[in-house]
Amino acid sequence: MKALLGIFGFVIFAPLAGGILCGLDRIVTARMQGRYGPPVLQSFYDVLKLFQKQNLVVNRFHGYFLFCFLIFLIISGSILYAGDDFLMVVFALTVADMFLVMAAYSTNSPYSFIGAQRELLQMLAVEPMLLITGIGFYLAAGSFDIGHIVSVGKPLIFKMPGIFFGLVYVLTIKIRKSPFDLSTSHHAHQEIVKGLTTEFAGPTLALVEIAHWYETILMLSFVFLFFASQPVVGILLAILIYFIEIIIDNTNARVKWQFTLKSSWIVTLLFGGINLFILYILK
Amino acid sequence: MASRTIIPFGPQHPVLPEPIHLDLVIEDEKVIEAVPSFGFVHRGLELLVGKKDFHQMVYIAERICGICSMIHGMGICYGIEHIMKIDVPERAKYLRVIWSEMSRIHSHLLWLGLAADAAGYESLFMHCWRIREKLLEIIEATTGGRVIFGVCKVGGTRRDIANSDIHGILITLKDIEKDYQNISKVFRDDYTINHRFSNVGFLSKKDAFELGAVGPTLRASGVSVDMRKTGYSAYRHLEFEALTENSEDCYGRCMVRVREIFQSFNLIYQAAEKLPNGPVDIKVTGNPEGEYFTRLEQPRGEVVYYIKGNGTQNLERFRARTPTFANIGPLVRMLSGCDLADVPVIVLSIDPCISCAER
Amino acid sequence: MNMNQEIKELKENELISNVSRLFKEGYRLVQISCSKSDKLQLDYSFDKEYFLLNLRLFLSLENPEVQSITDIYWSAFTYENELHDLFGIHVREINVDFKGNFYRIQEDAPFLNSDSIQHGGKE
Amino acid sequence: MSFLKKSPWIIHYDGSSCNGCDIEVLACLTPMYDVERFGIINIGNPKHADVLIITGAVNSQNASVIKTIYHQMGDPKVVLAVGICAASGNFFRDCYNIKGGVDTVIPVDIYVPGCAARPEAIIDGVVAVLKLLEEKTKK
Amino acid sequence: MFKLPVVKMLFVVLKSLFTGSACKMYPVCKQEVIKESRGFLNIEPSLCILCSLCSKKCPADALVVNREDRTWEVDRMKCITCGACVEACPKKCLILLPERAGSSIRKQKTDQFNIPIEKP
Amino acid sequence: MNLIMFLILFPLIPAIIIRLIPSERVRTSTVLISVAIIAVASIFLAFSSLQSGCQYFKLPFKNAGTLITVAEIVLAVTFLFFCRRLPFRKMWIPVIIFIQYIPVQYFELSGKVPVPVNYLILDNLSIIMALLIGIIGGLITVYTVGYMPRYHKEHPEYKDRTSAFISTIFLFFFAMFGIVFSNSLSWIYFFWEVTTLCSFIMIGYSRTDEAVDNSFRALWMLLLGGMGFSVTIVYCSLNKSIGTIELSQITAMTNPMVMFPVVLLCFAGMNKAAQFPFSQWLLGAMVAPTPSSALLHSSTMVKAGVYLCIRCAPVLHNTSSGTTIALIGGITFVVASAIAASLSHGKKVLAYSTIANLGLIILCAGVGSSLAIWAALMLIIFHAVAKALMFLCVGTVDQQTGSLDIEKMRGLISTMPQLTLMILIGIAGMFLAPFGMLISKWAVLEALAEKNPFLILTVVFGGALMMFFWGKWMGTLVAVTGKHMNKEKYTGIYEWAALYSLTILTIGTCVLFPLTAVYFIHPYIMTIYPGFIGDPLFHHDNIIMVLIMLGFAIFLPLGFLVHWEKLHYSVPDLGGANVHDPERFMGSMGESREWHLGNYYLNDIFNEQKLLLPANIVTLLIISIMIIAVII
Repeated sequence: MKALLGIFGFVIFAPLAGGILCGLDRIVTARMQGRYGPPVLQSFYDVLKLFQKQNLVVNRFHGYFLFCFLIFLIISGSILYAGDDFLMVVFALTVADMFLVMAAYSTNSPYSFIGAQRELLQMLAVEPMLLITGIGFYLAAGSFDIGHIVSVGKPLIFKMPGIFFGLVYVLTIKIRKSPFDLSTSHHAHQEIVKGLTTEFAGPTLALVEIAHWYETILMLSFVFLFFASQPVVGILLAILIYFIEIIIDNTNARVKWQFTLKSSWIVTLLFGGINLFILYILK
Repeated sequence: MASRTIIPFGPQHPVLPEPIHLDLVIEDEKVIEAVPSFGFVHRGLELLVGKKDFHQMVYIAERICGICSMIHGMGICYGIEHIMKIDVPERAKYLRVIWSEMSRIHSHLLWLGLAADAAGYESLFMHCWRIREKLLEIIEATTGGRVIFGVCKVGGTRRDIANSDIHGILITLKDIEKDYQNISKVFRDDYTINHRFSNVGFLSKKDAFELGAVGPTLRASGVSVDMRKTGYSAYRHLEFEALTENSEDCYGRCMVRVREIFQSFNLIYQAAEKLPNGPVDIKVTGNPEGEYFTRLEQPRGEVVYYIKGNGTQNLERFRARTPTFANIGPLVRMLSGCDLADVPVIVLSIDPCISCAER
Repeated sequence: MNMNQEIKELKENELISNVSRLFKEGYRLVQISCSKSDKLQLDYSFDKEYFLLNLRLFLSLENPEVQSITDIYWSAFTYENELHDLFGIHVREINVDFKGNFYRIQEDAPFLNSDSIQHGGKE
Repeated sequence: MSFLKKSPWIIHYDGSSCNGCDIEVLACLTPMYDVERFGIINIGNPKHADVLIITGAVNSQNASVIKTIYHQMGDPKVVLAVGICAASGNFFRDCYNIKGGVDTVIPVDIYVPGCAARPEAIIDGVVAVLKLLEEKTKK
Repeated sequence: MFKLPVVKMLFVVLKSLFTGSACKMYPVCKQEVIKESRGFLNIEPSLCILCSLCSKKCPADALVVNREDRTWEVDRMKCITCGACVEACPKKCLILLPERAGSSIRKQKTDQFNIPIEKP
Repeated sequence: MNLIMFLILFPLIPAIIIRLIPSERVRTSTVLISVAIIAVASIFLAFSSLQSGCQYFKLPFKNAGTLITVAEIVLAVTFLFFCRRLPFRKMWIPVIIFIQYIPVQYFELSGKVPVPVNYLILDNLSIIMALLIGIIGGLITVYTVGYMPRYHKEHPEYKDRTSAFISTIFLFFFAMFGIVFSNSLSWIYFFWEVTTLCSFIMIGYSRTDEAVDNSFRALWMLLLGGMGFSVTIVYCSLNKSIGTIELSQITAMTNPMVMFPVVLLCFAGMNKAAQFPFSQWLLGAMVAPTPSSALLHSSTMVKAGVYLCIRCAPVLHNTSSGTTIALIGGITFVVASAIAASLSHGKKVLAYSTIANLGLIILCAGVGSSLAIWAALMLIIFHAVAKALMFLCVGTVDQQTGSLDIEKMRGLISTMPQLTLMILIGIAGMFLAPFGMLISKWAVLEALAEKNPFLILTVVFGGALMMFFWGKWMGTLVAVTGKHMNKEKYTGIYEWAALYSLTILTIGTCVLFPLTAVYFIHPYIMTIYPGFIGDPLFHHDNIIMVLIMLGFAIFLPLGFLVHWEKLHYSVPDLGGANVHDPERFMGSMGESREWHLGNYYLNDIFNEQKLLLPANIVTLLIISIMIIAVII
């Protein structure tokens, strides 16, 4: 029952929270750039507008793939909020991302193709760290079950600071922020136009936006898990982490894929690996 | 087992404010071959000499390019004055220097912003342009236009800066310079900027010279060529050095521009200090007859105008060889072997002004 | 100021030897331009330490043709393609030959057909 | 209720302009003018864009590009011609390679005058566009 | 590897976050008018003598002077506000104002002025 | 018992029939009937003895040992016969044969080898393997019947020896059934060498220089593995504290002396499973016709290797040797995945992915805990099914388009929709949640999490790389190029039959994996680890989640059938440089030019040449150290 409640809450409230968070993000970003910025609800306006636009497609496959992308992202979040296996969350997330990549591939257009390649590279960069996070939770909390991880008395951050750092590092990739917004970015001043979303227009693009909200909330939930024993602090810290991501976004240029891949793997190996080692010894 | 990707890059492309097209052949994001294409902005305005008289040609020359408009206008005036042996009043010369240095600052700030944007550094882009806007206000207050200056005319300048205003302008400029100081440090030291600019678009000193690169592109490869050193207008009375960098890459080109902005501020201060009193223009009678190659230093580099008059109201030939045009050869050379992500950075590193290049 | 410039008239067959001599002496290619009067006047401008040296050639209006200097100055292809597109000058052996598609103008050689100015206006 | 006017995404294409208007269009995005207040993003991709901003006149080569971009945009869409080159071709209309204003290839909804058009003028144009967009969606 | 002044941008960014935006808020606030700005060509019809020097000097052919109808027209969609006409006008009846012309849905936006016959 | 003997010996009958009667009709019908019989027999075997735990069988007749010895000698002579035309500088290959056969034969003939009591074993592991061999191998054989004539039509330069090929396949079945049901090391050794012989014949099928080269490389590498057996047998005979050559007894011992033979057996297993540094033979096997690759990679040959390692797993559990073996598996997993990421040749990618997956299985075997074995068995099942499907699909694509290059498969979904869907299912089965491999990977991670965090690093990085290259491939397939020309119609009935069956099997194994786990795997693990109480994955709603995802994955494709209203078709964004043909753009030189897309292969980082040598050296070092350490 509790699990159902969690799933229900996630499906309903995650896009709302994610949308407002994105709106705030845009205001804060604008202020950091000396601009005034859009209204808070701008993200919702954007998505609603996209639903009113013509559904312009190259072929009818990518709409389907994007729909799957959204579904699996929701499934991934639902597993998390139902308190199930952490690894399963990551795997479902991978499936979701894979559908996004396939959607971009299926359009068979140069820019979205390169975007898809880069998205694959980003997944390559991110996935080890996410799995290591799961294993870290297992070693620190004794279970892969999120329900169990949440119920551990002390904040897990003290046991796994290295993994936390690694996760925050790759979080930048996942929530598509500079310096790692390789495959697509919100403001498309990029060498590959809009990357893998180049060919998505109108309602299909709206799906991507909504999925992005879900993804943001999901990623911040990962952060939250480190502070799960103090929910209020956890939420505040998750928001703080998001704020830090915004700052990083605004103080870094976009780097190249080589750097993204190498640095995130090194961080994963170094911080994640060493942290795992210590956890293993302590156990 | 890499496989090739052949894609078009532009003409409509978000990182390129102006249309330029490249056929890119890439392999794992490594550019194997890049063939540029032109003509999206080609208007053919050099032929307008047949329709417009030489006074009107000044307006047209200013609209070769909106960013370099001041020096385009100045170049054609300078050439015609030379042919007609007009001696421009000293004050006009100093005013021209002040405005052309302002135009250099605004152009370089614009470039810095665009380069940051091409590297995906949106906030830096915004801050560069925020500072630039302040300067544009001064430009507008003194010339009447934000981007098209429209102050040069044959025989002097069209407007004067009142001596009483100069003090206020200098104070504002110093404010701007202070503000800019922070930004320049970001360009100099920021890690990701270094990552994106260093060792990208390598152009050796020898190549740069032989391929006929001009302006910051040439100077970043360690060749000290700055047409202002020929001493046109009031430059002969001012102290400055041609700035060079030895890193021979995009970072060097960026640093040359970063430092030139300070130099330009300095030149404006010097010129304002030395600004003589007197008229700003003299009356021009008669028509030009003869030919002259004018060479000036634009923000983007050396510009060459060939002006040929035949004694009528209309010039016989007006040709502008703009810096971007000269930098296309080096650009093609730089592009081979770079990463796809570097393409916009490299293209921007020559500060392309396509409407200049194609006229 | 005129000391900074010099114009040297050449015959067509002297061009390559002169250009390669200048290349060896360390001149930088500044520009190649053309203007049309009763003949086509080609200017090859070179620079060395702020001294501008122009090599000037005259070509006839009928089937103008000139040898490319891209073997010496690699980047001269831009100028030479421009000459081809705007003036209809056939430049032999350009290293990067756009074959008349440098500017992709609808009419051929607008500068050569001087009357194109008159019907140029399109309201 | 039309959300189009709350979030018009623009694509900017530089025809044969002198850059003057282009940098002013860009300046609109920057701190002093910041059109993101109206939800405007320079999206740079015709498939996502609602407003096509064209500066400069049309020449024989970029006519097809402008047409392509226009046709790749999804309905409803509007075209904003910025600067007098985009309206009439300026004095370049006498040049051999210029076809004339933007309306020679695609229908234009709003013209913004100026050489170069001031950012304020462009913002005025954008505001006019927002009204027009609402009318277009109602149809 | 990481140079310390990576903090520089942080400083710039945080400063602008807390000092508020540099935005002029144009349509909400009124535009600040710089009086030297070349924005809008205007005529004092009473002074005009229909000499049509202005239209001859105009590089953009934006001005049409019709002596028969006694009208002076400017096409705002052609005028480049360069000021050539202002300089050419013998009667100093043309003036460049700092305001600017508004946008229009038509390609031509002609302002026509009738020139009164009466001359002082 | 009789059923086992039947399964082992029956394949010899069709092998001989097909070899002797060259008629194509006889061949086809023989194949179909035999395959049906084998499949039915193995299924029947499975159902009859699934719940009966581990059973051992003695032989009803006495002279079985002698029989095998004679057979081994015949085999050795056959090997030498094949080596007769070798150039002098390759004469060390026969030397290997001598070195490994002479001691064993000496010991066996002189009666020093202990005589095993139980010659045959039947437990759930054998049953799983038998099912894989019987069903998947059978389907591949059916495919072969349709494939070979077309193969020869395409390659008229090769001599048509289809009969020999198919009879070799049946010989292969004979050997494989022999391996999985034998309990005596000398028997396994014999069957082991038969598989070597079969793969040698298959690889050299086309008799081109390359094929012959590769076949000899396979021969010596595999013989090197066989050496592990001969030494083991000799050691077990000499060492009185072991004193048996029964595999079940050896793996049940707690005697530290047993470590040496077990490590040697694992060495043989890793060799056959093409782990680094012995991976080259499997790659060389690519020259053979596709069915043989499918056979080698999916259900037979390489699976024999991992089968042996899993048999040894209980001994390896919690030992340093086990960890070392796991490490080799882990290194193989990462490096092979990395190399696969840098390749575009379809079959090579498949080969490296096989090596990588086998590495994962070896890793599990090396860890040897109950959950690890659970994962290993799951991996074996899913890998066999999906890999067979992939190979057959790719072979079909190759026949229709004439290319194995992944790049050339761009837009295959437009030209070959059914086949593409099958490949997609195959690929999804290889790595994507909620399909099979993912469940196994999950289990691997959970198994390693409590055992060894270092090996986990290899798994997570290897897994990410695996996702990268499969993702690339999937994407390439689904790109819709708009060229609608159905190229599938030339595929024959046998091929379709095999492909559809395998597709259904792939999905079926995924959907039914809880049943597989409960009825096949748990009983087996309980025989080794009596304390095993079902696997920890089954708590909470994990199964439900997986099944929900699976449901989505299977039923969402129906979305294709729904025709979306109000779609407006447009052309790709080419930066405004579009021309009328959407496949072309306006190039720089003023001519329209075709745009072209090619995947990334990250050659700077992952490079076959760059990675192979260090990986081989490192693994070779590790193996040497391990063996030396065990001896000491």
